[in-house]
Amino acid sequence: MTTHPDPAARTADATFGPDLVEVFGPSQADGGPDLVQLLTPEGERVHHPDFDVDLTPEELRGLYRDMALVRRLDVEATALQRHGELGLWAQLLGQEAAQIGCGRALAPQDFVFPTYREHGVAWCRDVDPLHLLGLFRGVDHGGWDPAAHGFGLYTIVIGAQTLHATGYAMGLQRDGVVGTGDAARDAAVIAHFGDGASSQGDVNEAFIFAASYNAPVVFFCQNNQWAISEPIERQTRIPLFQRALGFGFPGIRVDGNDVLATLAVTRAALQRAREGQGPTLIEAYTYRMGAHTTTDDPTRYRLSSDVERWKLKDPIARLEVHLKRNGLADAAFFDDVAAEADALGARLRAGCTAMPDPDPLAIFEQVYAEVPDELVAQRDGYAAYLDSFEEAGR
Amino acid sequence: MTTHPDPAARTADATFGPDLVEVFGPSQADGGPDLVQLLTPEGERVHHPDFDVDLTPEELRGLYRDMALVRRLDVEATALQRHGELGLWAQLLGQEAAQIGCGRALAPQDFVFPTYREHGVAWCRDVDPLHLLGLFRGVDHGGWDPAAHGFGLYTIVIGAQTLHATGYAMGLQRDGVVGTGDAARDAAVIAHFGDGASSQGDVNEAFIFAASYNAPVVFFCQNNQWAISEPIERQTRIPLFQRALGFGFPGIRVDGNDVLATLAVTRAALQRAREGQGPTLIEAYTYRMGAHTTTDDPTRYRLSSDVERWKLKDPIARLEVHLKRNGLADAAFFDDVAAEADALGARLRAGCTAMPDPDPLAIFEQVYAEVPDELVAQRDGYAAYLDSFEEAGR
Amino acid sequence: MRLTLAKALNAGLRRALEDDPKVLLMGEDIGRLGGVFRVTDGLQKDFGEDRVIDSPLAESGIVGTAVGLALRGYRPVVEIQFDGFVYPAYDQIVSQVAKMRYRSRGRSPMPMVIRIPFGGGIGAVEHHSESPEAQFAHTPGLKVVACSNPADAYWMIQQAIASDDPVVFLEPKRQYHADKAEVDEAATPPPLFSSRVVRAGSDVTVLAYGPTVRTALRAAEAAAGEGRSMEVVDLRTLSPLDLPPVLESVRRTGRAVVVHEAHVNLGLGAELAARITEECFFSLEAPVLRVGGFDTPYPASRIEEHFLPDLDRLLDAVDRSLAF
Amino acid sequence: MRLTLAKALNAGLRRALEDDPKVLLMGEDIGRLGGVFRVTDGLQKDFGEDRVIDSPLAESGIVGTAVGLALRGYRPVVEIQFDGFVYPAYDQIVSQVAKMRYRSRGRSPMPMVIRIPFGGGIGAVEHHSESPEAQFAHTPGLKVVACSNPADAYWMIQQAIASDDPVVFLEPKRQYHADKAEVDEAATPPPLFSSRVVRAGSDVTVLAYGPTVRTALRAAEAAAGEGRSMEVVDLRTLSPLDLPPVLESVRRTGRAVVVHEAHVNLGLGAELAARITEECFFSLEAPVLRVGGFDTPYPASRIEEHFLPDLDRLLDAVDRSLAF
Ligand SMILES: Cc1ncc(C[n+]2csc(CCOP(=O)(O)OP(=O)(O)O)c2C)c(N)n1
Ligand SMILES: Cc1ncc(C[n+]2csc(CCOP(=O)(O)OP(=O)(O)O)c2C)c(N)n1
Ligand SMILES: [Mg+2]
Ligand SMILES: [Mg+2]
Repeated sequence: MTTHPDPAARTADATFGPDLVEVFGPSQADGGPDLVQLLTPEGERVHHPDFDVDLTPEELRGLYRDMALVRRLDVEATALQRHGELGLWAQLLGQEAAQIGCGRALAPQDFVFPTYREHGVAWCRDVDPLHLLGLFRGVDHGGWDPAAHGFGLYTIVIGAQTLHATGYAMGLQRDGVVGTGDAARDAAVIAHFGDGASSQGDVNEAFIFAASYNAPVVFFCQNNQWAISEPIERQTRIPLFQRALGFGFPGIRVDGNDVLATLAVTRAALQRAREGQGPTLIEAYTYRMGAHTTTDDPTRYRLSSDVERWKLKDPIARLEVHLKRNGLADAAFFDDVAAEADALGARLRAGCTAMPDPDPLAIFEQVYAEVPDELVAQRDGYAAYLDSFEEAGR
Repeated sequence: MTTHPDPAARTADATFGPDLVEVFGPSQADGGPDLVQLLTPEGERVHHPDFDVDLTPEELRGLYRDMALVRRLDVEATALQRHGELGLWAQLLGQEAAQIGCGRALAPQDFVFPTYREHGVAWCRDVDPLHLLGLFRGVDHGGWDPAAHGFGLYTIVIGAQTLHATGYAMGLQRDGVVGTGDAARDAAVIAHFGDGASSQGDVNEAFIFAASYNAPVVFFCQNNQWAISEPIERQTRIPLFQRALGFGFPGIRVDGNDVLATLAVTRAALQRAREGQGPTLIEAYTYRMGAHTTTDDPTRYRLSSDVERWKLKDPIARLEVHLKRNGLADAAFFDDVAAEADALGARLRAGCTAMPDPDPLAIFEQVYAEVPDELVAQRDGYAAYLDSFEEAGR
Repeated sequence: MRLTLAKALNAGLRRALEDDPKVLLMGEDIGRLGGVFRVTDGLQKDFGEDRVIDSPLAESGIVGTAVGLALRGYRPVVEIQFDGFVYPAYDQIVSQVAKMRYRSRGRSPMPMVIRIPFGGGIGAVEHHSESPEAQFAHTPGLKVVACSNPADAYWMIQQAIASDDPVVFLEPKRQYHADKAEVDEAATPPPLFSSRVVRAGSDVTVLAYGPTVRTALRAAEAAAGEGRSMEVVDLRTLSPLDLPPVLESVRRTGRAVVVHEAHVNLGLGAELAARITEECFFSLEAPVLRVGGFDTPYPASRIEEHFLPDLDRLLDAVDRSLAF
Repeated sequence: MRLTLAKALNAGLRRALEDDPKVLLMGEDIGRLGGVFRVTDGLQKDFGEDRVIDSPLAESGIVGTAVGLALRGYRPVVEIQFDGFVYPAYDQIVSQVAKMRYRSRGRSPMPMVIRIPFGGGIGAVEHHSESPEAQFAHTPGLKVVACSNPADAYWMIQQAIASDDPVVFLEPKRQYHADKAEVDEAATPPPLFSSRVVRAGSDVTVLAYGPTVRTALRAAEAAAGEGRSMEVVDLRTLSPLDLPPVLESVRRTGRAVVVHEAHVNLGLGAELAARITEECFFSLEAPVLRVGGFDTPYPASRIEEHFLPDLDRLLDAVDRSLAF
């Protein structure tokens, strides 16, 4: 008879290294020491050893304008939903800097795969906000042309688009537009996703494929601290940007309420990708100031004091202070932007309420390139059925 | 008009830190500096600062015996497949130390979720090898009782079982058998998977759930360098055990051809789990000496020189040398094991060929706890149909 | 007590949690928030985080860990937030949940309930209005039921949880917060896997489930005014089908129309048509007709009412059946 | 040239790769190894690693990245190693691949082929013998075809790749390396989405596809000897169905039997029965009968021949139909 080792026997000195939460800090640690920041919540311009941007006053004003206008867009859309003009709206309130910083880092030839909340990035890609409203109104699933704008359709099934982004990036490699050194030609892809999405298999598979093929894709995670009612701690116990470590590519945490830092970091990551150096994960550390969507009630699961705390880090206010304090924008500029926002609001209200319902027979369109006879018959049958009502109604 | 930042503008000093492949080394680096080893390929006992085992000669001989017998099991099964007695066989050749080291680290109250290749672990859990043969012969999908052996059914859909393991571990937490300090009570779970499986969404989701709930589960990855024809580089560019880093729990690479090191590391990781310290990822660095399965032809995708190189690291040979060189086992012992292996072989051959085909009506059994009338009717109909042939045949 | 369908489910879940300590609820946002439809409202507060478990955002993870919990002896009740989000868990459901008992020769039962709010008509964005039932009903090892009213919801959810087989439990989300109905906690409910004639009639049998039961009842009301007598069967169980009451009815009326929101092609109506024709071939005065979602993806919500089978389309089919 | 089904597919893929530089193959082990069934043998060597892509072991990843490649203008041909491993990719297939054209109003076409070796009878372990076609056929936006012989395989794979719609392409794995048949590279193939009468007959119409076509032909041969004349239709396309030849045949014979390996409940036979009955109500002498895999999980391989519809079970159904 042989004896087997005693399973309960234990080596006193067994160690698996330090607790990683101690090493990396907890996921929800407020920004943390690794946070890249160029503009403090107080509007002070600070410097970072690795990342910086050098923008003209005009460019800075441009970023302010972008953020102010998309916030207005968001406010209008929320109001339109309250008035029954939209079925739903996913607010970006508080995430303007993350989205504009990211959006303005893009080159025309880059391609963006958004979630359902990237209204600010859509803005940077010249997607008419009315198309966004149309989607949430329910007139279509996205009225813009992805190829024309380099901006994919909104994706609601969490995480699915990160794989599409990776595949598209593999396509760029095959098209020979990566690492050629020609700045007008080299292209990269951005995949947006949220902190909650980081738990989906698809997102992790996207990391694996991107690393395996060294695909030119930037994974841009807006960690707004919440996945509906679930806090970031439910998805990860260490800061999310560290997730990339284990997949063998760099991860970085940027202050997502700082448009300059987000711009700097995203720009550099995109450039890395375009040059053929492969994927990067950016965690834009930010906060969802509003509800998850207009149907959500965040008072059920979070403290208003948290929201108050984050108000002090408002992304627009800090750039406004910076511009004013440094004499980079005058009152006329702010008045102009406010007027522009009012005009945008008016345009959205008018455009949205005027949006007609689609033709019922649109149900049958674009299911296939080559439409099967059976579906033609279904369509024709329904058309005749509708006609029968009209006739009856006469 | 506002100007937008020039997307091609780039900050010279942007850095995302060092190339992680340089930091961690490439995935396929031969073992690497982080490899925990206690017995060299030459059979020399070495020491490791963090992990060790202190085994009696009897225990060492027990490990040798286990490995020798499961190798024999594997050889017999392969031969039985060649003779048409099995439909397929997934060989463990070369992975004996990883499996026995792991299997002998288990406490009776622990639970194992295997892939389709853990014949060595099954052995340690007292699963009759004939059940394994039965599965590959096609008489059932696994004839053992998972609960009785603390050993789940083989799982063929890659990665699925890692989530089951995590859920089971969450069950242990709810049962209050984690971290009580009672060694006979505290329990943990092992989830087996391969290097290829590490790319599946399910496996990564299992990491996330395990980390999120701090579940008592040890993820035991046998990196045998190949997923059928795909080399480890296709799945990861850095060593696989580092994957755990990004999920916030420890990962460790152990010499999977070293039964002592595997035992030491697994034992410690299980103990961590039982004590309530959460999940660990173990990468047992090993090599699939045989084909993927008996239908595979590895000459199509790998060099025989690689296989030759790994032969020098044979897990059984090194323990044999160690035992012999240190006078821990005499010739009689080896003769006994050889005889035992012969007896095992004979038993398996006889048992396998004698295995009857199941009753055709077993098709209809255990689909449901409460069998729907429709299915009863299908069953009865088929029974009558079969009878009609018998009658016709009379 | 008079309850909405959502509240009835909540009460049923509460009772199941009380009755059996092995019952666990799992899902996204089901704890603190009480679920996006509030079906689990208050349950985490009363039963704790260990029994009402907010999960990471990963459906395969939820179902896969639920499998492990079931193997450990628990009875997990999983919530999928919306129908369109069940597909990431599809592999775990059809290859693991459905097959576990079979492959283990009964040694590893899989008592699990997968709750799915299903169907359209709520003005939602993409992926929030799907009807995935046929795919699950096609999968042996799973059982599939759909409730259509508060009283059934209350009892059926408890019965599903008590079942030792895995049950896909479909909840007509459109009716979560619609009319209240009386739920008698002292009643003796019919068996879970049984269909029920909810309105007697003699000219044509209409088979409905979930959200279309109400449509069918309204259609029957309207038809009655015009002298056509529709019998309405609430199928309740989609897999297994409970055919006897269906066949009995069709043999009487000679005509059947099936109505569901799922695509017609290979929807439940296909199986019902095939079975009814097989069993009642000589009683049928007309082929079994099907009214359902068209064979297109679910459209944008502003025209979803055209996609969904409504009272008029159902009556039209009834007329066509009668005209045969 | 005389080719096996696997070699015919290989030749068809080769020609597609030659004809269109946008065609890519993706999958597990398809490169160096040439696929576990050798269907892609030699293609990576000739077309390079950028066009014949060995992927990480993750089906959702494969299909999901293929979606991205298609959005970039490529025409990905994805191999799923075995039928039972398509489910991890199910979400990407039904929610993304199937819907991309629709949701983008035609702006983002999704020309993708998903090749799946399907069906049983090869003595395999679990999850290697599934017949998942009904689930895909139920999904609008996808097209589903099944080849049954080398010549069709050669042409159909090329036609599927040339199609601007996503096609689930089912290959009867049991016949990969079975009999060779003549493949005429200069022939003009019938359209992809067409069914074909492969044996004329007058007493009963048998509808088959993929692996059961051969069973049906053999049964017809056997039946002929006993004086029963079976017409056999190889459906070839499962979604859309090509009903005209089917209906024409059934109107003539008055009887139909559908045979497939998939579970009977909600299998293709259900839809065919429903449609045929709807369209040929007054021509039918008997209800459409269905022969298929039982409504149980796929059993252990030693008894799989009992699960699979064989010549005898088909003939038995034909007899029952004729006896009606
Ligand atoms: C696969 C899937 N599961 C569930 C949902 C429902 N859902 C929509 S948004 C959301 C939370 C997402 O959180 P996060 O990824 O952090 O993004 P955020 O909404 O905060 O921007 C959930 C659970 C979904 N859309 N898709
Ligand atoms: C989901 C899924 N996809 C594909 C397969 C086919 N398959 C079986 S084993 C295998 C390779 C597994 O490699 P690895 O995880 O390294 O384990 P190993 O076989 O080397 O032990 C593949 C692709 C499968 N079983 N399941
Ligand atoms: Mg979030
Ligand atoms: Mg391997």
